[in-house]
Amino acid sequence: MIDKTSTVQHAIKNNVNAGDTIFIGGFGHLIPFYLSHELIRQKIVDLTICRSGADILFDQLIASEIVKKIIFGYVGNPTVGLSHSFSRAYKKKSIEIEEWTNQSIIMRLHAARMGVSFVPSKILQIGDKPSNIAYLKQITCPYTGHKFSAIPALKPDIALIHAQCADKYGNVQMWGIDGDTIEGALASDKIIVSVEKIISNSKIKESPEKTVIPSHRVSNIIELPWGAYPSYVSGYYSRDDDHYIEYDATSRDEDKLSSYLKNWVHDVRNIKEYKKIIGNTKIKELEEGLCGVKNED
Amino acid sequence: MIDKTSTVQHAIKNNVNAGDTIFIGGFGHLIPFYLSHELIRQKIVDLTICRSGADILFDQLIASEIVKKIIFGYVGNPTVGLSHSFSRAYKKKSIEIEEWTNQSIIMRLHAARMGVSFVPSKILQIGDKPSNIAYLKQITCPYTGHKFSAIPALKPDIALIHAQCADKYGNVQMWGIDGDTIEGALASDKIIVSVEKIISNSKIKESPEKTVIPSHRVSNIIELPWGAYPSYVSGYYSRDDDHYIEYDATSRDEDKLSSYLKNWVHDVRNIKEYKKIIGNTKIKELEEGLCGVKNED
Amino acid sequence: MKIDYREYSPNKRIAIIAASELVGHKSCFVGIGIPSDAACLAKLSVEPELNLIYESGAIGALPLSKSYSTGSPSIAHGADMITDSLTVFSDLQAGRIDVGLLSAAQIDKFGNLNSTVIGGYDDPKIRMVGSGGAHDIACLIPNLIILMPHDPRRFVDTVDFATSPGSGRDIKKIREQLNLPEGPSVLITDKAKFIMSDDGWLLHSMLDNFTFAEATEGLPWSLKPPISGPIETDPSIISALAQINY
Amino acid sequence: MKIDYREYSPNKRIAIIAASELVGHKSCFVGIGIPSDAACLAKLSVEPELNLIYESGAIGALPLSKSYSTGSPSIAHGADMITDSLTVFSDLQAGRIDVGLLSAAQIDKFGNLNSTVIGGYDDPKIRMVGSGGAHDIACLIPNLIILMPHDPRRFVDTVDFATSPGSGRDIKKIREQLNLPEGPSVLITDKAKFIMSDDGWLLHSMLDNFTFAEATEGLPWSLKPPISGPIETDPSIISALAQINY
Repeated sequence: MIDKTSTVQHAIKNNVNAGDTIFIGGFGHLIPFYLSHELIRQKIVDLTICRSGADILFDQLIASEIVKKIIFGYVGNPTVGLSHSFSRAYKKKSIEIEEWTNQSIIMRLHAARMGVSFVPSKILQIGDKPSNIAYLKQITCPYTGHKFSAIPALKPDIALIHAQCADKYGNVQMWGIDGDTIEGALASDKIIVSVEKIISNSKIKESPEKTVIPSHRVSNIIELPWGAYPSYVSGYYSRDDDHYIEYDATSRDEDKLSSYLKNWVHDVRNIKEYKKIIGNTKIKELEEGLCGVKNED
Repeated sequence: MIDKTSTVQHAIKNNVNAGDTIFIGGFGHLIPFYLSHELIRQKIVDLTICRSGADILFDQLIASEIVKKIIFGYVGNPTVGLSHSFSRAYKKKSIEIEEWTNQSIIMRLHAARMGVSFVPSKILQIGDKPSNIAYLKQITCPYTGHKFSAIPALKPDIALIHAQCADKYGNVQMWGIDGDTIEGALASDKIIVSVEKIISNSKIKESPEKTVIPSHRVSNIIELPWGAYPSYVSGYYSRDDDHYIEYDATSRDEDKLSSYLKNWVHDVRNIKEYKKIIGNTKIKELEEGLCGVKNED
Repeated sequence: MKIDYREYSPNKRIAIIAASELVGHKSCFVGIGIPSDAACLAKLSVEPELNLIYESGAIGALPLSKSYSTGSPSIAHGADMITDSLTVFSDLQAGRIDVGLLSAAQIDKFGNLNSTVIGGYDDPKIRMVGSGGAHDIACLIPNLIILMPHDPRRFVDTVDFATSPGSGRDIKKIREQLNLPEGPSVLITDKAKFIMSDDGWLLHSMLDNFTFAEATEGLPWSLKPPISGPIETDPSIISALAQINY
Repeated sequence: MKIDYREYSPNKRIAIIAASELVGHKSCFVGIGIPSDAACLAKLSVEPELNLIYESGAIGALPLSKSYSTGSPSIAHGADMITDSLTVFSDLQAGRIDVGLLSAAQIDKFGNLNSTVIGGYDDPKIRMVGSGGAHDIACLIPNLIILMPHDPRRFVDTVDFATSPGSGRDIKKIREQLNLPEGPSVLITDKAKFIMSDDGWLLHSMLDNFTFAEATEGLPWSLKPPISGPIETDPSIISALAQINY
């Protein structure tokens, strides 16, 4: 089998092109911050980014002016507030949007994953939401005569995701909250995965039920411990809620946000430096603050 | 929370009615033999039974003349040969059939599970298969103009499945090969589950990723160790291939089959007797013959 | 037991009233914030059977500390099952989840909820987070309860954008044609409970010691006195409050 | 290395020829029996990259002992991943699996396969097991290889029932209109390899030391001498045979 391990630089450079549609994994849990920051560092532009519920990673990508369009169900800073970079870009009309709902984004990915061009759904037929999507069509069930919205497939060019572990061949293991991460990955043409830890293939075979993406679907595997910070990884470290809260104030102010991005993205040369910026105190606190979600590794 | 543990007699009596459509779980692995045999013992008739790939349990239910109709993708004795009781009933026209394919049965259950009345698929548009299903309709994608078969939802009244373990509230844990078992269970209105072992709720919460059906969907839980014999349970016992091979000769002959059913079904008063008929030698052999699929319990 | 509701913060009062509404339900689709708090409170008191279902895929958890995201560690911790969002939304669409709780930035007379924009969609004063799962829940859940802090700016005659569709005579007719459930039936504020009618919200009942003027202050809808006596709260709900840290 | 193919049983000869055909493929949809054996043999020799995918949901296994069911313990054992059948069939429909291997009771000139009935559908001489996943694979897989023991009764001009659709001029046209792949392109018996043309199967090549008469004996199709020299087998395939116990 081919060794698919790589560096974050090579994996992004060799697989992502300007203009690509990128699914970004992580639903509260397992958000691929470090891996996606590489898009900013490499200034890969005109991107369309998509997922159901998007948090501050989307805000950072938008603020970095590499995003042409977002396809989403939610974009904000959960509980804390709005995505200020998104709001600014939206008002300046410097970003295109395609606004769905969480369920419809997931069903769009699901249609692509199942290899069909649409699936029927009961949602998006009333209220003002259907008008968000000018091209949305209805379909009638040939058996019952019931009307459904036709949810069109969304097949991203590439998915960027973070998981607990993988072997070097690309068998990816994940546990804890998934949301639409696996759906989005399997819907995409290519998949790049950063993991907390690369483990042996024999370890993978000990619990094949934990494997969520098979090796033949994966383009590259990169070991990036703490790569999901400030989100969290079940079994490794907890969520830094404070970071999210502070980001609200930071992202309201474009100058402050520039400094933040310089510090947390542009100037970071490798994952060790990222961990250094997080700092030992915080690292210890988040390792201990797992809320009992135990390390099954 | 409600204690949903029950006896096999009560669970079947209280939940299954003559004329019901029943999804029967198990794909090579985890076939609910003992639980489904109770349908025969209680003589619950006019049943429609369904699943994608069906093996000798279907043959036994058909031979017992409680089945009005089968909805299936495959019915046989894998590798060994045909389902002789099915063949006989088919030729006598004493059974109705609705013959699909494995993928289309799974997609039918999936449509029901997703709460829609159909899903589009590329299959069942060429060859002689589409003519099996007189009412099968096509649908055109409103976005691409592509033609698909419209796979109608199949929503069983009840699912009978076997799993490794559950707590008394009905949180069901399963690992190893699933096939369409979970899909079929979640598609059904009611779910009855037999398990090798009832475990504590705190044990369930230790690995929530293994839970495949949440408590509020389950009607009854029954502890039936060896209830999946002669199929197998990962982590508990292996498949009795010999039993399947011998069943071929047995089921070719209606008299032999009657004795078999008397011995293995009608005369069996409880799961301990079932285990006794299997016999200690066989039990030891199958417990040791797990092929390395380890017991994670 | 006489309960002095004014002892409790507005958000806690909402959770107290909402907990009573959850009696008899087995599964509840909950979002983070007051909805999650209300469902936890019910499970700890009057409805121990209630299974909390989060759109992140966590089922059966009982988060007793503040959670920021529906995918937070506190939501995963203590879950009986962690599945994916597709499964949860599929269960929702299949009518397998009994009741849902929603909140929003704006609510109108017919229970339409807005979490998208204040102002025009293309030229908004405030661009908000969007639907998330709110539209989906409002379309699909058989029993929908809306929780809103009594902040008059958030109560309007017609929402700027109907993210999550409401109910009432006209919308119900369309819902029927589409085989969708009836939509929001109960609205809970920190002072009162309202129920949906063909003509919009009716004041159903108020917390003890709150006046009609207080319960309707600043609400733009024409409301008549409550059709029922004061809201009754099972004392176990009040006792359970102590177990929740928010 | 000179290989004496007659040393091997017919089923092993099929697996030997089929293994060569799997070179260059990364993922293979396999059923139990000769298809599984052939794929294992390829993985052990000429195509170590090949990921075996069973419809039961097991991926990455390498079953070296006889398996009776696609859900057998031997299939689960050693898997890199166990997912559900929906995922595997979805990958198939999405064109994410490279190659498939099928066998059947009957095959005809255009590669239609029958595993449903011998005789009429409503009044059959033999009622067989039905499609299983065979129809689905034949409709959807980008590269389809058919494996058939050379038993003349199983080779017919037109199958009694086309469970799994074939290819050739007319069917290919319909497949194109439906956005389906071309259908079966290769047929392997225990004596020869055939390839699909607009007009049906052509004899492509034969195993060394097998004659044209042997390779076509009892086949009802009009066949011309092979268009290519003897089938070449990488010696590693022969060496790998020893590792498989069937």
